[in-house]
Amino acid sequence: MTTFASLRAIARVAAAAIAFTATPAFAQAPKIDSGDTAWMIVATGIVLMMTIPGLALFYAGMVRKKNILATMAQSLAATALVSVLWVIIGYSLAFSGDGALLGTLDRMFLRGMAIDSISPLAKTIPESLFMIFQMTFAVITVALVAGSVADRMRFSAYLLFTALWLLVVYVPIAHWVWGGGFLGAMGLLDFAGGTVVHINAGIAGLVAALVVRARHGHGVENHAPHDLSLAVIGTGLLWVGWFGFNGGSALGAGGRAAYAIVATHLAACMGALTWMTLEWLTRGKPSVLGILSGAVAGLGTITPASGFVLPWHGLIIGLIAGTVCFYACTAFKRRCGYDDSLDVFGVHGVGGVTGTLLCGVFASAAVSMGPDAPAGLPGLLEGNPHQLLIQVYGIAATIAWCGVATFALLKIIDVLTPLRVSREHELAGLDISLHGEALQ
Amino acid sequence: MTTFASLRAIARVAAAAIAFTATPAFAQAPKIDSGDTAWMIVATGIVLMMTIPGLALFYAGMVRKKNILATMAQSLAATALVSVLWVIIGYSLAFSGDGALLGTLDRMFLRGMAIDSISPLAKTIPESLFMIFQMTFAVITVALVAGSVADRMRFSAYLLFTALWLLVVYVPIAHWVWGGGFLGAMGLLDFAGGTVVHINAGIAGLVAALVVRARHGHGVENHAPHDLSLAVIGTGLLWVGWFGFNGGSALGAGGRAAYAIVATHLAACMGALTWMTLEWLTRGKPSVLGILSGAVAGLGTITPASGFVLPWHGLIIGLIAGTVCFYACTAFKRRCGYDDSLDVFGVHGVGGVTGTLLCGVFASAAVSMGPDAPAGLPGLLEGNPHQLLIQVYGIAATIAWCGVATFALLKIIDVLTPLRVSREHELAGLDISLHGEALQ
Amino acid sequence: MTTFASLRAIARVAAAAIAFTATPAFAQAPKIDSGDTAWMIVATGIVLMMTIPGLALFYAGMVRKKNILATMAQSLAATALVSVLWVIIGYSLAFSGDGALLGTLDRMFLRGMAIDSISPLAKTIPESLFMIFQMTFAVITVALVAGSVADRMRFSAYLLFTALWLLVVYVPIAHWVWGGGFLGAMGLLDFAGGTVVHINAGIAGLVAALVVRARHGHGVENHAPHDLSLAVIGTGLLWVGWFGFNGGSALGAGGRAAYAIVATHLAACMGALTWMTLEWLTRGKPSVLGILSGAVAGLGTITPASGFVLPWHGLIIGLIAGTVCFYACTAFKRRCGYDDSLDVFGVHGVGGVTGTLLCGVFASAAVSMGPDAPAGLPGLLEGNPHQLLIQVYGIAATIAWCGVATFALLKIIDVLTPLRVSREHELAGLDISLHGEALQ
Amino acid sequence: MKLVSAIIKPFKLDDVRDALTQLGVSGMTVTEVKGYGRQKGHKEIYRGAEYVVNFLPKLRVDVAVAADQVDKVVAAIGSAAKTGQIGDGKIFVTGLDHAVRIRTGETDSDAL
Amino acid sequence: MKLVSAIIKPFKLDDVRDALTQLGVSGMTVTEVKGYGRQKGHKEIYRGAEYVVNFLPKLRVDVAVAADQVDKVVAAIGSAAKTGQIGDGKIFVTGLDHAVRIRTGETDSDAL
Amino acid sequence: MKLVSAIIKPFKLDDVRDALTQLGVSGMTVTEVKGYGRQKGHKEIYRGAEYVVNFLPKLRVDVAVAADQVDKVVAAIGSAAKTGQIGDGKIFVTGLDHAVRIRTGETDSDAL
Ligand SMILES: Nc1ncnc2c1ncn2[C@@H]1O[C@H](COP(=O)(O)OP(=O)(O)O)[C@@H](O)[C@H]1O
Ligand SMILES: Nc1ncnc2c1ncn2[C@@H]1O[C@H](COP(=O)(O)OP(=O)(O)O)[C@@H](O)[C@H]1O
Ligand SMILES: Nc1ncnc2c1ncn2[C@@H]1O[C@H](COP(=O)(O)OP(=O)(O)O)[C@@H](O)[C@H]1O
Repeated sequence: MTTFASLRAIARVAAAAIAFTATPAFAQAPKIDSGDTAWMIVATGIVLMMTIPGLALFYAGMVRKKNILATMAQSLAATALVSVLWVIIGYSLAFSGDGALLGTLDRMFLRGMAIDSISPLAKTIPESLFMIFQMTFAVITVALVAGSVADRMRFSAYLLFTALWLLVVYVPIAHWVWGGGFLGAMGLLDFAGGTVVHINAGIAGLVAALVVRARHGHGVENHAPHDLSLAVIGTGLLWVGWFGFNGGSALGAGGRAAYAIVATHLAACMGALTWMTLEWLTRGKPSVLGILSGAVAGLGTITPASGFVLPWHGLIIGLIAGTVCFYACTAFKRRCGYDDSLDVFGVHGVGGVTGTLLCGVFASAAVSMGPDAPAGLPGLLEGNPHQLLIQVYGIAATIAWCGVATFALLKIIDVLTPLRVSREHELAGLDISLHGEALQ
Repeated sequence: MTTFASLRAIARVAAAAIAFTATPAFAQAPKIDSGDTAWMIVATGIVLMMTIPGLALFYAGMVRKKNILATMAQSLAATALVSVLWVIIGYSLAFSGDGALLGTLDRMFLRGMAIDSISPLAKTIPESLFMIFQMTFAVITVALVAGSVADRMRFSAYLLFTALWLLVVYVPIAHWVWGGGFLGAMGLLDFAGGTVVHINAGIAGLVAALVVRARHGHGVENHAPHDLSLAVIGTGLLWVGWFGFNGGSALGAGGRAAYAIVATHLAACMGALTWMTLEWLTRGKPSVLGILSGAVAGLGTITPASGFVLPWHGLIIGLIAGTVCFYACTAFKRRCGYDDSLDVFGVHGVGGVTGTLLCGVFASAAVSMGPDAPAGLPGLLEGNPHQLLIQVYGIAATIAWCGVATFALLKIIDVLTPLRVSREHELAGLDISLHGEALQ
Repeated sequence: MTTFASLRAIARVAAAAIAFTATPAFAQAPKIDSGDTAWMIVATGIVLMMTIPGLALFYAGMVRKKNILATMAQSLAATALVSVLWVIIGYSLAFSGDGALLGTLDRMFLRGMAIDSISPLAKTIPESLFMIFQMTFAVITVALVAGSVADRMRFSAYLLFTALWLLVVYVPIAHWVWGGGFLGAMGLLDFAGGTVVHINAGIAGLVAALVVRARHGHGVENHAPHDLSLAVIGTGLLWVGWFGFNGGSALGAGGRAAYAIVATHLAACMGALTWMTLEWLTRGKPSVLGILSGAVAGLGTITPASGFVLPWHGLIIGLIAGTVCFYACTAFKRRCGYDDSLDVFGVHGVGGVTGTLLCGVFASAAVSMGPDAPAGLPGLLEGNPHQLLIQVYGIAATIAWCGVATFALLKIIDVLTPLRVSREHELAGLDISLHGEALQ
Repeated sequence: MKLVSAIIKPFKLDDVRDALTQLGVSGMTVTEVKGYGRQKGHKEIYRGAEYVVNFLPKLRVDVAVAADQVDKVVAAIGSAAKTGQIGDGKIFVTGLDHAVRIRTGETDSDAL
Repeated sequence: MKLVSAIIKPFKLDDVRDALTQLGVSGMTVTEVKGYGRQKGHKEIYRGAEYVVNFLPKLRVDVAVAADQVDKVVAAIGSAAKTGQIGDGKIFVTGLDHAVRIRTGETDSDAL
Repeated sequence: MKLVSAIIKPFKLDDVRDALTQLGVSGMTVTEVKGYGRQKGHKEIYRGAEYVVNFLPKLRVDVAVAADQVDKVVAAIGSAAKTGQIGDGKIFVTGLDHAVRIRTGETDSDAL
């Protein structure tokens, strides 16, 4: 493990990259561009669509009939709760000021964000738009976590966890990487959230699955999905929304957004084909669930790299993503025996780590070349091994803080109110027992 | 009730606002901007998506299995029928010419609308785009009404009602407020349709529910939804589409659209959290249906205010919306005993009135400041009580005309063809009896 | 049938139109415009959404419960497989170089497509964006074909067919019409894919239905859809996505895109109303399936004409589309007795031919007037009968090549691996027998 | 004791339930079934293919009753479920040797 | 009269119905059920968790017939539903005291 | 032979199945049903309308057993399905004249 000291050097080396990740246009004078704004408004909308209804459907489509509505309720409530906390304090702590560890309180309740304010982090769109675009990232990251404890977590405990985890885990890490914090300053390359979003959600999911423990009948009873067609709808919307997620992280409508979208789409396609093939070979039949899982694995894995690599790299990254995540969700998970119900760790955690590393490998200077990085940001293949080191450090920092803090939060919450429903409620189903509703 | 006379004065005071609501760019020379056009094309698409499949799903997800397809058929048919009538005559009567009560016939069949025509009401996009954007508003308003008479109205009567209501109720009111009519001229602030869309649909829904009378077994039999997951998908699409609805009403891609979208999203979130909390307290369990209803209540209520208030006002407006609509749909409705099946009145009618009033309270000059309103348009809190008076007048005018005309139309139609299916058909379900289909 | 020779003349006459179809901006210097780019990114996203989840839902909603997942799997796999092949070689063969029959290999693996490359075929957006926009067209065309052999084709054979058909049928025809090939050079007017997409898919579907033969119990057993609500969601997303499909084919955000979208929407509406009316008259009840089919018929039929005709022409074209396709899918199909499960031929084949002809009839010079076509491109009604001749030739060429090649491919594949599942698997359902999954 | 199983048209369930509660029958079990019989479903033309829907949705209502109540129950169901049109359904009566209320262990008529 | 209840594999329904109509049996009632038995479902690996699907989809076909027809009916169903593989299902025959056609009030064999 | 039909609370299925397999009962058939009885569903307030949900989801478990096994089976189901709360359900026992295993044609007790 590299020491902080030794990294100072690297930081200098990678100086050019400072604050880059989030600001494609440092030099140019801030001015709202209607085209960039048009694209970012839409990107915001479709990233919101990734969570509601996208993720709500994706997750609900993988659970049993009796838990479908409760699963959707988690995505809905997380969206509402996270958004409100984001404008109250989250955005301010994450994206105002450039402290190494945390931002300032200057933007609490959006204070001082005028109709024509522009953030130094996004020079061609209104700051209010940058704020809500980033909000949609916080929303889906928090919502992703719930998948690992599906079918058994109490709704009240979930809400409490959602609020605390956003502020204690997501907000600081978002600041570290994108808000002017130490990881961004160090030159960590994470275009749209390999560390902030996917590793973060994946590790939190794993910890939660271990703390809350396995579902009744795990590995014995049939927990097959009730209506996978919901998951197909969800995956379709996630896929399209991911264009806004990765393409929108270019913060404008130009060649880089287009490049990111092509790489993203190709990774999804190769991920799907790879998982499908491996399952066909090992299980004898390619399942729709497998195709969906592979696509999402590809999408999650390409995320950090999407705006730094060449489009066709998406093919390679998708291939690797499909392979690694397939084994993480099957052989590996079975060996370990933890019950990550919807494979938040296997897909997002493992995919996030893989993608953040591959970003350090494939990063191509030509793609990131710009006013702030005249030379562009090369990766291992272009002769910059340092970058890989920085990526490893960023991954380690994220895992460490997310793991520890998530564990602590869950233990604290468990003291205040049980994390898990009663056995009777679990058997009867969360829909009826938590929400007093059920699919007829 | 203020008299027309006394309002003359106010009209003069509010002169600056004339025609403003719909034209953010009076002064500037008309020129098509690709960024504004890009955003408005997308806004049009996602507002259409609000109705099909959004509203179709939202409504179908709240009815019993036997009526799911018939409910969807209403949204589909309304979309087709309203769109055709809109290009034939609706748009022309609503948005060409500035008569106090009605427009002209100049644009019948889009006559004279060249590929580069620009409407004085939208200076930076093609008129054909402005026309279809407004079309999607007419479509969803008409489609919303059907929810109050779900499970019992005949399809043929519904089609007849749809056509007549569009022309007799929606078109004139749209002209009054946005097309150059007397309410707009008077300075009524209605950014995206508190009066034109929500009060209009809510009042028409209430009248229809009373005229068509309650469903068989109302308040006795179990009318719980068959598959609420459809309503979750619908709400997600409505939510995202609302960005186009309110953000698109800025008619361009800039700070005001971003502001409107942030306010809109926050109102939806607070509405959802509020309704969820109140239901949790009163019923013991927070239902998914409640979360959805709260979100839609927040969205409907912020609509008229979205482009006139500060983003964080969305939090307050959402809180009020969730509270008021919750009681309107439960305690109040139960006391009154009318059968507004899917709460068109409780959510849209009540929410529309609330939002139109709150717009007059929270309107912040800074948001609307522009070429046409150099001083901006302040509300009560910024020391302009007149505005609230104008809002009250606008609400009253809308309720009066909509209420009377809707009642008259339904009575007339009932003479031509029964509004309601037979008891046998109602029990057997509308899907099989009206459309000869059913979910298996 | 006109001879190639005699057509030389026509070609000269229509010279002005050369390469036009795909390049609205020949003269102007290539420069990336943020507004056009914003719109085209979104158009790409929503056209992808047409296939996943749009088409997946539209098709799955029309099959029986036991085949829902398998039907969705086809759309998913086609998306992934076609996309990968497109970047490897498809795009290059279709859109690089202007050979009469096929393009070049210059763009294999996107070679030489820099972040700021611009295609001569789309002068204001990045080439990588033009490439992925065209990719989404290839994806949906291939995915459409599967509908005609739903409920009985083996997944492995389907994948093989998908890959081969893309390269042997779609890619060449796309080049002929849009990539600089002989049909475009001749002046064929096909704005968004009457020949390339709809006739192509329709003819391939018909041939496949004949080769694979009818489903067990066809015309005797009840093959009614299990859950039409899925088809409603799918149609809604297809409809909205079609704005990107036809509006995006203007390759920029301006008056022409708006015109195309209005015409598209009107055709969908009239198609739906027409089919609904005809079914009401002939069957006694208007089915939701009929409304959906009519809308899609209108959308498919307007596609080639959308950017060449006046908006209100959409009303006439939709009316004709609804009528012609209704009879093609009912009386005509019943008489012929082939089993085109989901009416790919009846809707897309017949609609595509109708629309490509009507485009030659209604084309209005004013709409296409531009740097490359100073005089615009008139159709029959504006006194240019030649155009209709060219349209006929384009249709004939497409049908001929697609018919022959599709037949040959299926016969070859059948030798390698059976096209059809066993009777037992067909009865048990494809979900469980091919994918080892099923809706519970 | 007897077990009365009635196959009825779905929309008749409320009427049947009301008729039974009139008689003081405190419970019943309802199953969704598909019925094949003389009642031929509407001739359907789906996507151009013509066929007869011959499995129609019905409900099966099972009621366990004391032997002396059977006739009353059968009569009540019969009149409540009747529309007079083909497809109204059937009532089947079979012998019931033994009944137990799981909660209490009570048996036979006490269990109903 | 007798009530014949057969538990069959779903995709055999058409064959069974045809076999019964051959015998002039004019009606039947079908219920979707889940069967547990010797036939152990395919070993499933879902999301890495391995388990056996032991409740498999089956159809239950109920046919009320006159006593003298029972053997023919049982034989017909038996051969129509047979694949020879484990899980083909069972045929159960129970006594039927009484039958009523709701529409007409006809009873017993006239009701079938 | 006898046919034991138990109406149980859905979440008790696993317990009942385990209890039966304990006894070496090799098969059963399960049907989703809706039950009406003393157990009145939760008072629901849906969209402001108040009503009682009186048809509650239950499972019907059918087990054909040899006559001498009936008591053991009934007892096993009774204790496995019991929560002691209202709505636990019923167990009905009816006579079974005849049973056939479709696959082999074996009859009666050999068929089970
Ligand atoms: N022999 C039978 N065994 C079991 N169920 C039957 C039998 N005959 C009819 N049924 C059931 O009764 C229902 C109605 O019977 P049908 O012949 O259609 O009309 P009707 O009740 O007027 O004679 C059928 O749908 C089927 O569910
Ligand atoms: N004892 C039983 N009681 C009721 N149903 C049974 C019984 N045994 C089996 N079944 C039903 O018969 C079906 C087939 O039985 P199974 O033992 O799997 O194969 P086989 O019919 O070849 O013996 C089971 O799925 C179940 O529905
Ligand atoms: N007379 C009856 N005939 C058939 N099923 C019955 C009868 N009475 C009750 N049941 C079934 O048993 C279930 C439980 O009965 P209920 O009276 O609610 O509680 P308990 O079993 O504690 O007496 C009911 O939901 C219903 O399915």
